[in-house]
Amino acid sequence: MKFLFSIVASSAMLLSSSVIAGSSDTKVALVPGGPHPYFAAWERAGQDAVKDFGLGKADYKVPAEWDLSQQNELIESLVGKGYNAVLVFPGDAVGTNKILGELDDAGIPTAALAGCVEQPTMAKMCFGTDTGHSAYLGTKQLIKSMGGKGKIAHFTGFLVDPNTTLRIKAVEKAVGEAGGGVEIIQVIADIDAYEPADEKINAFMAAQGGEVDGIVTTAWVPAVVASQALTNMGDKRIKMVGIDHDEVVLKAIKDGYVHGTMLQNPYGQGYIGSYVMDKIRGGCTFKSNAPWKSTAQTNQFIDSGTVFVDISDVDTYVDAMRNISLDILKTFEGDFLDC
Amino acid sequence: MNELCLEINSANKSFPGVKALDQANFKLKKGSIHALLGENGAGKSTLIKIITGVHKQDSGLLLINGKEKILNTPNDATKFGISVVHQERNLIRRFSVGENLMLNNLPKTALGLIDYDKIAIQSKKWLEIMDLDIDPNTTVSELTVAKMQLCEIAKALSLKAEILLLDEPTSSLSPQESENLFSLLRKIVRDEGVSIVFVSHKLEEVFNICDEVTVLRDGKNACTSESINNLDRKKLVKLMIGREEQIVKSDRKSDDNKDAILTLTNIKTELGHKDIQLELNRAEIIGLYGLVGAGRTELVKCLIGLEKITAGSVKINGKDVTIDSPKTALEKFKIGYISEDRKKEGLILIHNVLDNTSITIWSQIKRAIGLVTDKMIADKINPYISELEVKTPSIYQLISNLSGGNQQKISVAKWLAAGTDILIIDEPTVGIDIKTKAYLHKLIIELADKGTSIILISSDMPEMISLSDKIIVMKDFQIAGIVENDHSYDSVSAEIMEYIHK
Amino acid sequence: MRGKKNPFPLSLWPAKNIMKTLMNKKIPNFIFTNQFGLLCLVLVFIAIFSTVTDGFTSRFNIFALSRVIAIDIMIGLAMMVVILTGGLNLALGAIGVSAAMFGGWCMEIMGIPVIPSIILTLSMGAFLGWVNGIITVKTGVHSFIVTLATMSIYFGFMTMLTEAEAFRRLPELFTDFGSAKLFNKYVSPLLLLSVATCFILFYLFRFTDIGRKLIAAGANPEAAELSGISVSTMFIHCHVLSGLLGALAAIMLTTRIGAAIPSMAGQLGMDWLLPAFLAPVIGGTLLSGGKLSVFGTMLGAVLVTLLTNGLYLLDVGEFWIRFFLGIILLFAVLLDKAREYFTLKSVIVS
Amino acid sequence: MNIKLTSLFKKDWFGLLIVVLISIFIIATIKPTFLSPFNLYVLMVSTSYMLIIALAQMIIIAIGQMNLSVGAIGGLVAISFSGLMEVYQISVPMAVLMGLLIGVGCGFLNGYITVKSGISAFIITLATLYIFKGINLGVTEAEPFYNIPETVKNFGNAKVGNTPIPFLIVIPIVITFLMWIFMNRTETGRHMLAYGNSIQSAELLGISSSKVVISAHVISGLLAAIAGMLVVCRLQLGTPNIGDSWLLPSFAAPVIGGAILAGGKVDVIATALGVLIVAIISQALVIFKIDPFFVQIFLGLMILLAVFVNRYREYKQEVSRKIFNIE
Repeated sequence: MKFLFSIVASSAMLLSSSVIAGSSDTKVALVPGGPHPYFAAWERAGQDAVKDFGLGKADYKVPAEWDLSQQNELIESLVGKGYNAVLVFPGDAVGTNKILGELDDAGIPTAALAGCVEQPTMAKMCFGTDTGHSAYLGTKQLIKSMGGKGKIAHFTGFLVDPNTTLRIKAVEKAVGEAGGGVEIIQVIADIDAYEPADEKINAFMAAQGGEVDGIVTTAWVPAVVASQALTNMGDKRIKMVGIDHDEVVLKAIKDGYVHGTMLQNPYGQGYIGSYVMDKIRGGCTFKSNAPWKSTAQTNQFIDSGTVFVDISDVDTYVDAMRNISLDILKTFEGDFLDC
Repeated sequence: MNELCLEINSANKSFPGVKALDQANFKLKKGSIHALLGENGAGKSTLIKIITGVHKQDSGLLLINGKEKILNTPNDATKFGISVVHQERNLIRRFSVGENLMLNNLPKTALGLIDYDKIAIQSKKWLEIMDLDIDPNTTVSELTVAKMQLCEIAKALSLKAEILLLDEPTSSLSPQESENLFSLLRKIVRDEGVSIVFVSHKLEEVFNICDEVTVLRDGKNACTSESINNLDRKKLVKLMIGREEQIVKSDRKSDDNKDAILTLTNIKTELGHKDIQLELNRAEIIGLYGLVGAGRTELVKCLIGLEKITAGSVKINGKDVTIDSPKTALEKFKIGYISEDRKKEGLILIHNVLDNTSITIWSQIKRAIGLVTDKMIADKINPYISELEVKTPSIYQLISNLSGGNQQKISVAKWLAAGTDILIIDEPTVGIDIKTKAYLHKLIIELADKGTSIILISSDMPEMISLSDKIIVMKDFQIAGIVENDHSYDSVSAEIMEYIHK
Repeated sequence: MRGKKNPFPLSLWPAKNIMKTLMNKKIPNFIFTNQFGLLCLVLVFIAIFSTVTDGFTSRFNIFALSRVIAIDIMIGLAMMVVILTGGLNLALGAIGVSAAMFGGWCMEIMGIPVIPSIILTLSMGAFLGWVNGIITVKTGVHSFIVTLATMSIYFGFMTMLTEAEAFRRLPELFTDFGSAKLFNKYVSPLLLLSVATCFILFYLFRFTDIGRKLIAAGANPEAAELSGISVSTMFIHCHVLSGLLGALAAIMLTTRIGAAIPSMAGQLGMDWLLPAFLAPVIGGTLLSGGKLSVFGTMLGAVLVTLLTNGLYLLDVGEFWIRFFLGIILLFAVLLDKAREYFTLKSVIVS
Repeated sequence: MNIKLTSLFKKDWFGLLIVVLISIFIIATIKPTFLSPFNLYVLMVSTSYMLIIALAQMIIIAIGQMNLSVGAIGGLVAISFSGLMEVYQISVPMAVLMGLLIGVGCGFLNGYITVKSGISAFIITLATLYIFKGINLGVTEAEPFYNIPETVKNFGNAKVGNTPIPFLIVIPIVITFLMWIFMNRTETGRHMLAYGNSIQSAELLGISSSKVVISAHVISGLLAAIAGMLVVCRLQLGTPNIGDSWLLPSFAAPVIGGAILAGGKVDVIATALGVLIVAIISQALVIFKIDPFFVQIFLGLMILLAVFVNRYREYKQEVSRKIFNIE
């Protein structure tokens, strides 16, 4: 028993020395679906939001595993600890709605970030990359680089990830519009973790490497593993369009193994998301005629922007992302909120 | 020449509720084959356990070659040169013979790896002593039981054993194999200077090879190191079982209304029984007598459905029945079985008196939706607890806290509560104090008088003769003979002995 | 101090016993039982956490806590009934998820109304438990190995049949039950369901013949068989009951999440194994079988969930929680061995 | 000559070798790319660390126990190995050594507590599974370590000369050979098997059970550590969820290889062939585009089948011993 008491006592002191509180009492919790490199940018975005917008707190809290009940348990304990605004990457397009409803009953504003929940929902907004559109653009780029014909393979993320179904449909749509010259020979999903991705992608390359002409990856880890596989094989015949900004992918672009990558804007999502939460808690509400975009899941969608980066502008991608965020921030209050 | 290589004097050992060894002593001359005899419960197995270091004696000395030694673990015994060949073999069945022989100090090559050629050569030496011309690399599981046993003796020799203890060595050997074993034993005593403690219940073998005999009875020495030539079969048997205590003259009127409640006709079982005939009448006590390994408990276990009966018919009250499990035996035919192994098969040690006594009657006394409250149970079993004078602070007392005698009373009370028509009692008074033993005898007779038919298994001759109306003598899984019991000890015991040693 | 009455291993404290002892002022024997120790530990931790962290006693946290406790109790009970036989059920999570997905399929695709779907889900859980029981009993192989194999078989089949697609459009009546709030929004009805199940199981094991036979079969199979109990049937009953309770726990989890999701119990349903072992072992159920405590398991589950929630609130870092639970399980197991050693070693009353 | 052949047939691994050859033949005829250098390379890579994981479990099965924390030890060593190199810039050989030490430490803990407490190793290693995984998560906060030194990364992709054989498989092959020597030619190895066969007769021969159990768990921990580090080289980063999926395959391969879970009978070569069979079947599923989750069902069925076959063989022996042969 003594062992447990010592832990409790020491952590109590830790509590008092938390981050210096800003003027407003908004405490935002940024909660991803599980541990994943994409969300690393949220941590910095939260800290910048506290500095720039004077928030009480904007902390990035990660569930130990990709498991909806663990995400729910974490969110519930965070609310218990005093966080009064929650930005969440939905662990499940419908499942997460349940807890968002309960948070709303407790007067806590919530929003879906980087992935949307299906309507009807209590989430104030869905702010993220239009993943469907982004996958569509990426596939178009791939088809262009393949000269309009050939066989492609599509590697994508967890089946529980709400964006996965959007991405699969978007790739099919883009291939459909290519006039029949292009055909999807295999879709490998549920491999957004390193061990399964490594096993499945290499097995695929070994078995079907010869027949495939192009690869589109719409999830971070498969993009990294596929770029690595192509680099190892030294194969420049197979064209590939990746996603996100992992150095392995960027290096492969520079070395010419990968045609390009579709950037999303995790930093902007975290930064502007926290800003919006503070505004909502400050009493602002969304305009009835706000210029919402709509996707298959929701019609309260705000696009955090996506940009295709290839060998030409691979070194300047950081500024590209930053500019997009600043544009959105400048016009956000005017377009969307009346306070 | 004949100084003593192993000596135990005035050893005492008692277990909860019973005194297993009372001033027992044992003297083994160097280079001799010494028989250790005694019926079940005579303390023979306890003495063996002390010699082999499994148990430590409460008091008394153990001397090896004249020097006192303390054996804390079986390992110490091996170190001091005492090796044992148990009934259930101690060889590693999946290893080769050679490896088994040399396992505790395997010869190594220069690199520190096992050198199997050296093993073969070195083990060959020991195998030849035992006239075993088998290739040391064959795995043990391919050998016959006899060869396995000879390997085990070879292993004991390789461990430089001076004293070799053979526990019922011929129980699964054919007569021809036994003969081969005996000639080898004589050879190794002569050539290797080994002395042998020979434990067996087959008296003809004892006369065949042993020089001296020690007999135990009720934990005391009936005789110590008696030379074999001034003993004959009759005298030896008398030493083993001759007790002059008066036989409880039961005033059971032998009413001769013979309505057979249970009849077995030419029964064969999966375990090897052959043409078993048995007829149990109402309110009759039949005794099943036989030495260890005669197949009595096995027969009863087939009867209550634990093992399969392969041929023959079982009739209850004249009707043909098949009993497939103890559950059917109890619920359909009201047959109960009090096991000989109280601790493992009779009682649940971590549960209390209430549960253990009522385990057989829960389904009988349950009310709507299976309700069985403690109070309902207490009302049903308390009369039996008091009737049997079980000494326990409360019915919630854990069984493991009761004495051996009280535990046995509970395992009887359990079946009394169930109200069985046929009750099979297996070795009821082994390791029980004299007072409780007499009490249990009186109880068994009362039960029979009240109409319960009883099959009594016991290797305690006086108990058998005082209680049973008819005694069936079993030998090697068959019926050797049936003795009508007129309760006169000498004539009946002689007749039984006649069948046993036919 | 030999108490006047050493309680039946199962009972927390029959009412009349407490009244009697209070009257003659002797310390009730129940003080020494494991369950009382647990109760004190739970109260101590509630006191600590409510003082140290402010959010602990908030309505939202209590409600959330009540839901997690409800599900952990059910999972603990489902494993307890198999530990009773001296065995283990590794496939508990897989059975729960497969049953819940089957239920989701019934409700969403087949449009079967809620109540019949729940009954179908429970019977699917019972069936999968029955399969575990039959294989274990017929082959005599230790139930750990059988359930290790069936865990991956059940989970594999479930994922193949549903192509790992969640059933998201479940009827409102079903999903609302998960977020309904009672006692002015402090407690979830799921907790009442779990506590009710505890009482039912307490009644079964304490006051019925089947229950007593199950415990006897677990304690000493040979003695039970010879006393007219069909031990193999009893073991199969335990596995069926375990499957049933596992399915019930999965239904409660589905109402809470609002959707039947293949990954609700983690990879191969293995996330359930920690709470499933912790609650019964802490609660005093002997791992060697034959002794169980229903309320002990309940208190074990409460203690574990309380600790996890408290550590979350204390900002000790949610990542260290699994480490603490591992330590607690190790201590509980060592305690279990000491307890077993103690009961058999007690003094002989001749 | 035919004595040699018949004794060959009785060996477990001979039957398995036939199964492996036949399955390769079938798949290769249907899909020739199965034998392409790149495919063989991928096959060997996935077999490499699985082989060591199977051996880590096999040695514990040999003494009649089970080690559930194999994956957790592998994961803990993987992140410590990569973490030490990234955060503290520890040199690769030093990091490898420390990784092995952690593995040995975890193994020793498992063995020591099992022996001292007398509780079944299954329960102890279940508790240590969560303890080791807890430390892993606590240290990494579920964030992988990315920048692994180049030498380690290259080793992960390097091939032996221009053959499709990856360096990754060289270590496991050496270890398999060493394990064969250990199990069949060293005294401790034979003592472990004797202990697994029957604890009572082993102790009667003066074999100390604590020495046997602790050394078995230490070796198991060491092998798990090696497997963890190989996976880090392969994935080019140290991610906390390495080892999560190891439990089932670690049992399947030895059991397919004829190991008796009650202890006393394990076959190193047959276990290796068991790993190969699992790898070939998983690879075939990808080629024939069958649902990847079928592998789970396949592993479960194989364990049940193997256990039934062993149980039936034991039952046969038991019955023959019980019958009183009086002829």
